[in-house]
Amino acid sequence: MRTDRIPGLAIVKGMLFAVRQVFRPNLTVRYPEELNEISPRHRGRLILLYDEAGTLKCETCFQCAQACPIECIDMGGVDTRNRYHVHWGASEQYAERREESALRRSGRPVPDRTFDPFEPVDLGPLDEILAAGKYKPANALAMLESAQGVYGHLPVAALQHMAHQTGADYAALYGMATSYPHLHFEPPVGHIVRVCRCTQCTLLGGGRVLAAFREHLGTDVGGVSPDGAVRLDVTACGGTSSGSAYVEVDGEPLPKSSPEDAATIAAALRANVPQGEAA
Amino acid sequence: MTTPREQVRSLDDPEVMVQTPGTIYDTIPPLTPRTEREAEFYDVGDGEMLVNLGPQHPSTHGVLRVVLKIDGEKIVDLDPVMGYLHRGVEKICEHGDWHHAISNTDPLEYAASMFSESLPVLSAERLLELEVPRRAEYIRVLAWELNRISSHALFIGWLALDLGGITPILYGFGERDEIVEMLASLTGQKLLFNYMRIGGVNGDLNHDFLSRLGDWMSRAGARINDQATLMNENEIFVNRTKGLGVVSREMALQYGMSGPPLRATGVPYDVRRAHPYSVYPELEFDIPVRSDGDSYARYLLHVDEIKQSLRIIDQVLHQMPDGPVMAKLPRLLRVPPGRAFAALESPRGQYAVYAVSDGSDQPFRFRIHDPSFFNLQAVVPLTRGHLLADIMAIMASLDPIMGGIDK
Amino acid sequence: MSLPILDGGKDWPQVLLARATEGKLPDIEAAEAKGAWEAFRKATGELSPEVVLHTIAESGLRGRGGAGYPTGAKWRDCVTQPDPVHYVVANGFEADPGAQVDRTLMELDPQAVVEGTAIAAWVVGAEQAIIAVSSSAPVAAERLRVAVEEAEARGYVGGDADWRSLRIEVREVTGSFVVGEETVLLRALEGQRAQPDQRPPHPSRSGLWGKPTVVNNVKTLAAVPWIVAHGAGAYTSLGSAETPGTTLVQLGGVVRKPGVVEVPLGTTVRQILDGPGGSVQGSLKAVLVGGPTGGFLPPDGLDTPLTYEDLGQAGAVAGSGTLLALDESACLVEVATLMTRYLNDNACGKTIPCRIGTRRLAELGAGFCSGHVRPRDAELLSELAADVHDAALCGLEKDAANPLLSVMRYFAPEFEAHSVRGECPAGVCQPLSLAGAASS
Amino acid sequence: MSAATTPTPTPAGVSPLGKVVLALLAVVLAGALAFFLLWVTGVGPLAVDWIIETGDANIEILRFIAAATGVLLFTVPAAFVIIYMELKLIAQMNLRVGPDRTGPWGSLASLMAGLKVLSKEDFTPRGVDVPVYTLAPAVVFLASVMTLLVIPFAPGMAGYYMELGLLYFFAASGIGVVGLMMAGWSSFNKYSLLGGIRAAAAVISYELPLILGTFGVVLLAGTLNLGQIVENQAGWMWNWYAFQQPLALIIFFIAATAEAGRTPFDYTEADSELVAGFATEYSGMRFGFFFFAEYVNVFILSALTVTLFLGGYHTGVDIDPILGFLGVTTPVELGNIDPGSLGPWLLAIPFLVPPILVLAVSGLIWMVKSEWGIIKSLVVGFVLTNLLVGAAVSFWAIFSFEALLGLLVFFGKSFGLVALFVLMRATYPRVRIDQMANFAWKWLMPAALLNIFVTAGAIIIVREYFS
Repeated sequence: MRTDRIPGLAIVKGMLFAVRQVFRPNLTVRYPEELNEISPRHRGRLILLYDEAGTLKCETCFQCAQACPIECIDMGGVDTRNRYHVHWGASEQYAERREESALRRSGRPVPDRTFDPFEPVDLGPLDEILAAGKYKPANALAMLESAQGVYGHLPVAALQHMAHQTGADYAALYGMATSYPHLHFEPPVGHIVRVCRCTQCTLLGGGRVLAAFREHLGTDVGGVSPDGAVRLDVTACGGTSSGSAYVEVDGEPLPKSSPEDAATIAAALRANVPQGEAA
Repeated sequence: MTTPREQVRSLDDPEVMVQTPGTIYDTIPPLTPRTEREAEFYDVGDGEMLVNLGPQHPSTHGVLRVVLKIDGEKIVDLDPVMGYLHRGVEKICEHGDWHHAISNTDPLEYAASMFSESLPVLSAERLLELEVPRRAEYIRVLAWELNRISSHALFIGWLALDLGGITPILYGFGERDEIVEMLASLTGQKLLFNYMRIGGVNGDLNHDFLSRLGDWMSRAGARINDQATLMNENEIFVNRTKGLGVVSREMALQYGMSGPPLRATGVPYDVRRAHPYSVYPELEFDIPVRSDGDSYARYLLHVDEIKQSLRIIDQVLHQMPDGPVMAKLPRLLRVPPGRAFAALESPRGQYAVYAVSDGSDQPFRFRIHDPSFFNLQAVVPLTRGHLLADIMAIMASLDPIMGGIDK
Repeated sequence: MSLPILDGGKDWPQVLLARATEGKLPDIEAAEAKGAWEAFRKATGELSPEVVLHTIAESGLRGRGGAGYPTGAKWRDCVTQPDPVHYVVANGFEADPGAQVDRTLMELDPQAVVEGTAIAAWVVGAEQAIIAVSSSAPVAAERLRVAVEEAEARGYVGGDADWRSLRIEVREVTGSFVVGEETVLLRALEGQRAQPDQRPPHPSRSGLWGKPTVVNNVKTLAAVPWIVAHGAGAYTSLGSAETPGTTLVQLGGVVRKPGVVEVPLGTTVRQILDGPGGSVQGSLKAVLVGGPTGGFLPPDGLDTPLTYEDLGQAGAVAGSGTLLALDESACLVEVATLMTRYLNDNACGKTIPCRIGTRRLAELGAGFCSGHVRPRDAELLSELAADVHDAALCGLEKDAANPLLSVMRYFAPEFEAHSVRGECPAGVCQPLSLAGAASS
Repeated sequence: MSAATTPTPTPAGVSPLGKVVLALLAVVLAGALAFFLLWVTGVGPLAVDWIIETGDANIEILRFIAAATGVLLFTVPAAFVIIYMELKLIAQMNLRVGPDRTGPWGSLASLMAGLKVLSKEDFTPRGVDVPVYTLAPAVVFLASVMTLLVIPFAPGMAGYYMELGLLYFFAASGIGVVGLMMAGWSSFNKYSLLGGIRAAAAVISYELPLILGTFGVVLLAGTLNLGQIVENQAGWMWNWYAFQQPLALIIFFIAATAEAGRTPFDYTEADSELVAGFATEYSGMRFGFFFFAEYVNVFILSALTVTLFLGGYHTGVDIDPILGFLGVTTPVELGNIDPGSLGPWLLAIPFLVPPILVLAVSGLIWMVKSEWGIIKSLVVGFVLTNLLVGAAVSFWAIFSFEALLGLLVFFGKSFGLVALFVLMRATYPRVRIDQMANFAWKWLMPAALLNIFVTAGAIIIVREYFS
């Protein structure tokens, strides 16, 4: 034992020092009562980011939101087919996220139509449909179809009401509706143009006719033109088309179809001129 | 010549089969030894026993396994096994662009990530011959030195904890938390800062950071002095570390050690002085050096270095110029082809990178030189013949970080 | 809207369309006169379910839905399940908009389909059977319902005795192309989101509502009564060795006589085109076999017999059983791209490679059409196609890349024409503005 | 469910409290009935006589059994108190708060730890020598508990006044180490083997100085009976053997820390080297036994030090002269102080003593809980003092004043020493095993022998020349 100085002195000094520490204020932050204030530059918060090119890094495909066990993922935005998706999951993950849209708070101008105030809809008939479906999410498809039968389309208010009543998550219902082409979200339209996309019609130039319609109606297949006049949809000719692609406008098939005809028809329909004169 | 794959004998080979459990001394005999050193290590004499220290062990500073051949308490021989934390960071860096390399090298030295993340930054700037604004240089030095103090505070706490004292580690963490909270207000993160950018830093000093720095400077290093009073003269601590794991000058240089373990043997090598980078030449600070090279000297060295870092921080705060914190960079950064070796002095030694660029936006090769990789290798000669409890003291004093070693 | 029935070759047997009476609404008396429900009476009367299952297995009957899984094995797998509740689903949902093969069969001989379903349910011990029909074929659905009512009237099904208490229900399903897939159809019938499930477990183990379910194409079930009536040996003598029996094929495109014809498996594409099809008007450029997920065969490839294996090697697929003859006026690259774009629009989006992969394939194809071609595009296309194929969760994704791949395989010069010389041999391609593809 | 009929509050079954009351009622009725029957048939009185008679016959055994159960029951709460004290003290020294969630100021933390350990599954790993493995914790725990039997807590209140009390003490505590080695050997794990062997090495090198250290006291006291040793230390503080045997105290204390495996020498379960030493493979209540045994050991060794060196339950203040000064003439036997004889001072007691006590207690609370503010600590202090005084007075009423005072003093000293152990744990690193061994042989043993010679010599000289 090195004893160039009194052997025990340093140890005793250490012990006295430790005893003195007892009376100094302790450093612990008692978590639930006292909160450590987070610096403004804190990077731990889940906020949607844009990549360098300015496009959304996320396609709001919902897979992560549905997979999240504690439903803490709060997401909203527009998908590649320009259809808005809705919010999902509890947003009280961070105490200060009381407001509805994390995106609006993140200061990024993202069209968030879902949270535009949707006009109320008479929910009477919907309640009967729900009662018929015994409020079971398993019969969601049947209920959605009958709801569309009643309202002509699936209004947001109806979907919200159905979500609350059946307990199914709003996004699940919304996702269900988007996976069936015959269910629509846009209000019923005046005119419907249906183009056959079978291989026979494609061979006869169906692709170019459809492209022309897309261009002039300003929407993709299954969508409605911005002014809400015309819906572009799909039909099946069963391989009987001959000469040119099979196109139906408001139910009656066109004798022949070509990209130029498509342009004129689209323009006419949008101008809401009865189909007769346009042909 | 049978490849190693064929040498592996299947488990139902009777010779490899585990004898009936219950006898404490049976061990699964290793594969047929590949090298003669392994052969000599694995034939266990009578009275000797093979013990696994790690990979899941309370005091191996990360995931390191050391196979000890012990005779009672005495360590006859040891064979460290590393690679448990290996993720192939160098290869990953080749697939991301230079900006990705920053966040890839962040977790290498996780106790002081400001240094390991500066590797791609310094090497890219050297290849680009980019002139970094002076204010950014000063902010970098400030961030480095703060991180160095927090890392040293951790080191002292770990050393005491490995020797059994449970109070110094708390004081260490008290000091470290204050510094790390401060850096969080500057960089946004507490452990892996991701603050350095090629051409500067991520954000300028803000009021929140400066106010915290101000009131911390007033009682800077107070808690580390608390640790020192508890440990410096404490006979038990001194006995456990004095004269233990003595590293001679030649051995240190031969093993390529750097940082405190090297300076404890009397070699005054510090990258900030030997190959000056950033604005270090304009700052006065001296390099603490000790001569007896044992664990105790290494511990005292860390305490001295903290004082020097405080001096540097003082000077930096006074000389901080104004101006931008980021240089102008093209959106798609293509680093001109060429090779660059950039080194900096991390709390554990010389952290360096040999970066090769082929002109595209992705580094062609990103060879990382990690100091603890070389320092830890000294453990084998140092602990041979000592007792089981010494391996902790020696390893703790060499302050290895497994993240950096395994890369 | 319905195509004419062509009469097959000289010695081609008539199994499915034996009772195809043109025009007149087939009622049960006429059908019974021609032998309908006789196999059912014979099976339930004299034979035991095990014997019938054995005959079906012996007959080598394979599913006509496109995968070609042996029907006997599928039924046996379902029978052996401990769960008492079983279902039978007849898949009449013809996904390919350009095909009306199943619709023709259901409209002309609904009794065969109902009888086949009844026999299947009897063998498998199912209390309930569903015949799923696409909502775009209301006539077929109506006729099937009539057939079911007549069968109930006859007491074959719908009674209260144990095995006769089978209830057959005809359900009209609406959905996109992917709903034709086995598991997706089950989800649709359950009213869930139309997305495929991981297989195994195959529907024969856990299908509708998680119960063991036998899902067969209507063409497969329609052949069952004939096999039970004529015995397994008679069926194996028809068609080729490893795929006995016949199937319905629809001819279209530039062939002289388009229509639906019953063809024994194994006959070559050339025999079908020249025989019932009345050979091709003008010069034949390629034959598309199998609808949107099928593949293009070059003129010299017409000798490939119509079996699952040979078509597979040739890069095509039985699919919806359509044969489209193309002449020089068609630009294969453009058609293949549009077919891929159609598949992408109709994909359910469950797996990333299918939702994003097919879209990128379409964009690459459009790139070729419009001439904006990057150096590694061809290589990238084949690589991406392989990835989409490997990550397939359902049939659509597995064959999504067939069109483009087969065009690259057999019509490489056409690709070079587009990419290198930037002009289209068929003079069809202008810069094709695929709405999504070009602009992103 | 129609709203028309007014829903009568049907009793939804008896409320839980009701159930408890009913049960108690049943028990009481049964007891009364049994008593009535016994009394009526005349069997009752006979049984009572028989019980009294056999009781007298072997009162010794009954007393021993009572003492043993009392001791056993006492150790567990003592261990809880010590664990809580250690958690709290070390926390304060580390500038931490320590447990403060379970119970006021986290006081139930150790109790919760005990329950948690109780509820964990004690899993027996494969390849373990099962009989030895299961017996080890029992041996360790019993060894440390048995030793409490002989320690005199208060005058007349020791488990059993044995003639060879000290010898019994060392014999019992020796078994503990055997338990450690059993645990180390049987759990088929190299680390626990090392832990077990280290425990053996420690015993060899520290048991001797521990025992030799006490020889000085034994020589002075002339007896091994702990009760007698404490009696010898009555009166003023300097009668304590500590002042006559300072070196022995130091040797004994250091050897005691090694014996208990406390911090400078806690190599048996050195967590940074041997993971958890001999207790690595134990879980659930078995680990709990080791854990309790360690803390009971600490308490016992500090109790023994107090008994041998610090005057057991004596206050160290000779009460008689003070009473004389106060005008109380008759030699006062603390038990029956005649209030009248106190004279004017009698008034002082009701007015001075309570405020002083309250201020003292609340001062203590205020120091520990600085953020509570003065008023709150005063209130809490007041409540606490009332409780303490109440408990003390009631204890006094039951036993006697000396016993009460003795007990308080004894516990004060013992827990003071335990606090010293805890303080050492907070500030010391661990000593290496070879340093520990040669420190024992090269320093403690010679010192102990020297002390024995010196004491023996002194006794002879004093007896020969002065008496």
